[in-house]
Amino acid sequence: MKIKINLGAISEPMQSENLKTGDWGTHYPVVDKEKCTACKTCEQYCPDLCIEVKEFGDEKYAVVNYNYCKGCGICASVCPFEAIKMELKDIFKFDAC
Amino acid sequence: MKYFGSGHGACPGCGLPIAVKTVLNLLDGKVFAVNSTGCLEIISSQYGKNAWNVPYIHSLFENAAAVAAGVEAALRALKRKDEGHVVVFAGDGATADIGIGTLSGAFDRNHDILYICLDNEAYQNTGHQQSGLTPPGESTTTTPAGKVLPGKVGRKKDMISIAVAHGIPYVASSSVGYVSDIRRKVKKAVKFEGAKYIQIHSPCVTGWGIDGSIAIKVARLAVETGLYPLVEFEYGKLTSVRKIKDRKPVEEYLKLQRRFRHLFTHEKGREMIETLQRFADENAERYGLDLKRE
Amino acid sequence: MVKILIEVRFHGRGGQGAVTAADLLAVAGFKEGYYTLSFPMFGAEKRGTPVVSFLRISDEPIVARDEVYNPDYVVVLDPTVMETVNVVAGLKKGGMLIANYPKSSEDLKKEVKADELGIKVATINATKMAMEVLGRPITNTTMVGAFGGATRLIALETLLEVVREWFKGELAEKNAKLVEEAYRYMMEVCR
Amino acid sequence: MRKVVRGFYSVAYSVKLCKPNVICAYPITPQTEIVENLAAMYANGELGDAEYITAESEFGAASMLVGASAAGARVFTATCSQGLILMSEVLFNAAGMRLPIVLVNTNRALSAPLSIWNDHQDSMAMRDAGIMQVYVENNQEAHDMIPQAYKVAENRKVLLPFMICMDGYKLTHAYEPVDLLEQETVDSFLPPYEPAAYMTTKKPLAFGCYAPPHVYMEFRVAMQQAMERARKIMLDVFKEWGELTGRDWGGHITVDFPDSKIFVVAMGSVVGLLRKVVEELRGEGLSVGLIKIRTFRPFPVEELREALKDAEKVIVLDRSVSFGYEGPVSIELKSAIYGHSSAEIYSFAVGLGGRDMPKDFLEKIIRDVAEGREKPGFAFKGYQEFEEVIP
Repeated sequence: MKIKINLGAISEPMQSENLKTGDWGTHYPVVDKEKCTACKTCEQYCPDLCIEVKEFGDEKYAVVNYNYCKGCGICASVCPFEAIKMELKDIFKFDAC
Repeated sequence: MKYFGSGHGACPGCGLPIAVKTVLNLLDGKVFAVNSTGCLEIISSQYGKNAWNVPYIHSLFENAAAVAAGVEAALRALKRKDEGHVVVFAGDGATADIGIGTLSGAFDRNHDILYICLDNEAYQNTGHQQSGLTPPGESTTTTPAGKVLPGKVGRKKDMISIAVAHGIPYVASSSVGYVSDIRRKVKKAVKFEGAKYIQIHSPCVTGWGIDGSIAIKVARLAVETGLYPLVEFEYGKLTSVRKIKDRKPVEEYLKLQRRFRHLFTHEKGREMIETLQRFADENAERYGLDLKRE
Repeated sequence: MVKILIEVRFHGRGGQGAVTAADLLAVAGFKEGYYTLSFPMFGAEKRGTPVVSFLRISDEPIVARDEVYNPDYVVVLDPTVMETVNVVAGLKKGGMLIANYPKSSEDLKKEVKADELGIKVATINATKMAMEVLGRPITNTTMVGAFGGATRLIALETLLEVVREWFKGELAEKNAKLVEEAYRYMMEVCR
Repeated sequence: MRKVVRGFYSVAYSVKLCKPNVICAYPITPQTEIVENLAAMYANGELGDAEYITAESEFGAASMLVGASAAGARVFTATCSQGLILMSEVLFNAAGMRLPIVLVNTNRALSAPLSIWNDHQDSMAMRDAGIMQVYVENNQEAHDMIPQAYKVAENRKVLLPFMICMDGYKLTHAYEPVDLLEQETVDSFLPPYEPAAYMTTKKPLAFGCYAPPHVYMEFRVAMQQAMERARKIMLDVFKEWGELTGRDWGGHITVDFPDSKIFVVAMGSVVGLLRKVVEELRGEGLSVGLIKIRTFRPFPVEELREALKDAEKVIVLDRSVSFGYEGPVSIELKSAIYGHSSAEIYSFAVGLGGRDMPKDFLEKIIRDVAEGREKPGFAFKGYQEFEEVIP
């Protein structure tokens, strides 16, 4: 079957979003809605553009897109209100023998 | 609107996408991005996996400034200047070493471009080799700490002064540790017609040997110790400095990073730490970094 | 059809206009209906070094771009060049040496052994003329005029037209004066 | 309008008529006056809205053209020798990015020893870059090639850089009559540049992406296919030019006296004199013809096979050497006619670093081959016997 290639390897925009990098890390961030003040600090520092403050009716808090989160922990580290905790993914949990 | 996509290939905790998205967002995507070969290029511009949502070009390692000059000239000739700003994203090696010729040319001709040097202090893309912007005392694969040598000897090239010496309208240093500082400086820079240079300190988790979770902390410590002063020049005149309250000893910054770890055990390590402290002190003196109590 | 191919070699020093002299004649020859080609053989040296340039004039398109080894005419713009360069090398029997030379033709004839070689010699004190008119020892236009007067290949009017196109304002008139004086002088001498 | 002009001007004037948007250049002998002429036109406001940029190096000049071309501009530069070699990294890149950059190379020898004089070593070194190369014989052909180069390079079936090679000094510094084109003629032949894809915020594409092994090769095959398509497109453009201007410079090669037993093969400014020499030798009864290679890339494989199928002896005059083998034109000619001709090949490297090639020198080469005084194979011609000593 023929594949299509673009002239001179020119690429369309935003194709990277087809790549789900959410499975890269060992940890994942969990936002405490109660503590979150929607200050957007995490949003500004996230290197993977995958945490965003969203509105839910009267509520506003940071939401993580786990499709892309690589679990670097920057959001948790910069949160001025300690509203984000990094947790180990279940798959890495095992009972010590 | 997102101008830089998720799913790019940067290491978890990489500083580069933070700087890039901050710049692109601030300029509302009205950007012609010119990128030199390096980490950023590799993580964002694989064929078919492009992370950019602005017109983007990568040509070679050492010619981003010239390519940007060409883009800018074309926009001028074609009366399309209002489409956006020409912004270079180049690494420290591409800027201070191999590409300094084309950089100097573009500054000399004062092309209307914003040149952003993403300074992670070594050739990190190829596995942490020293560049002109690698600080002394850093162990890289081409300046390894050995029985005799304590990592890189010499200095970190003063690109800020080199840029200022070209007489371009705007020169600044900033840091991924302070995205609001990046925003403020980019906003100011693009108001100037002509060449602008912003050097942004950007942590590299693998090269520096740090965990992503402390990347921002480490970046801020570089500023808080005086090793990476955040300054601003307009038409060659120092116009602003980020003051430091209770400047921290450089050891606090160094001890967190694998690249400097040997300094605490090496025979010449102490001497090197003192040298780095002296550089920080000199920076403080030169730019008046210390916030004096009334 | 009579085929004409006239080949000329110019000797001068960098800065005196040996290249321009050949170029002026290429333009003038073209204006008179010939095909022409002029080109220099540069050294990499700067002002003052001996310089050679070439001119071909023909009634058919010129394809030869090699140097001129057997010229019909040799034009010398600077008398001192003759001390180090054998300017008459390869000059055809019956050909002519047209030289900027402060002494008489007879003196130069002896010097270059003109009779042995079977060549003609015509001299003109171009440096003196150029100094008087231009105040500088740039002899190209004087020698262009001298070439025209000595060979009658190109009409004086054509040369004047070319010089007036090439130079501007006062300089054009001064050079035109030199061309005319040299042309008329040579017409007398070479009668 | 026919005028006596210097070679430089014939190029610069033609470039102007093609209305480039961006010109970037760095001066180098013997290219300098081309860009000086363009700079003067720019200073006098004769280049319309075009930008003329003085680069910090040839490397910078070529890099700026990459940026400008990707942003949608028609671009031009000129260089030679060390300058071309300094550009080479960028030019390989530009070809891969499929940017229709047009440049003029005023062929000059390469250092060391330093030489400012003419041979073809510089452009031959760019053989594998993916750049079309045409060698011109005189300044009229150089003048005429500029619009044709743009038309071929910008054809959407091609989109590759185009390099016009003209001999330094021999052509650049020559003052000769050239029929200067009229603006209307060029306008009727060369449409305004409409880039196939270009950098714009309206459609944010990424240029110069890298390709991992699973897809890299396809882009390189595509370049070869573009070169193959260029063969035909060039012939169409050459023909159209001939019909428009009355000056038909031929196809990829030109053949004088196709029924000859012996052929001389050459490129560039020596061709004119060779033609005269061949004509004269034929007058003496020698069965000798002349092949001028115009297009070196894409290489005229089929044309040479056809022209040389019945030839007995072929003399290839190369103006450069692939050290350790022989002249590159000869190497390529041999590979092209392999299995299609049983001719003996006489491969001679001549005229290096501006060594003059007078008429009797060329005559002697042909006579010596015709009369059996030469052996097939490679040799340098026109140098002095020497002994190399260590000082």
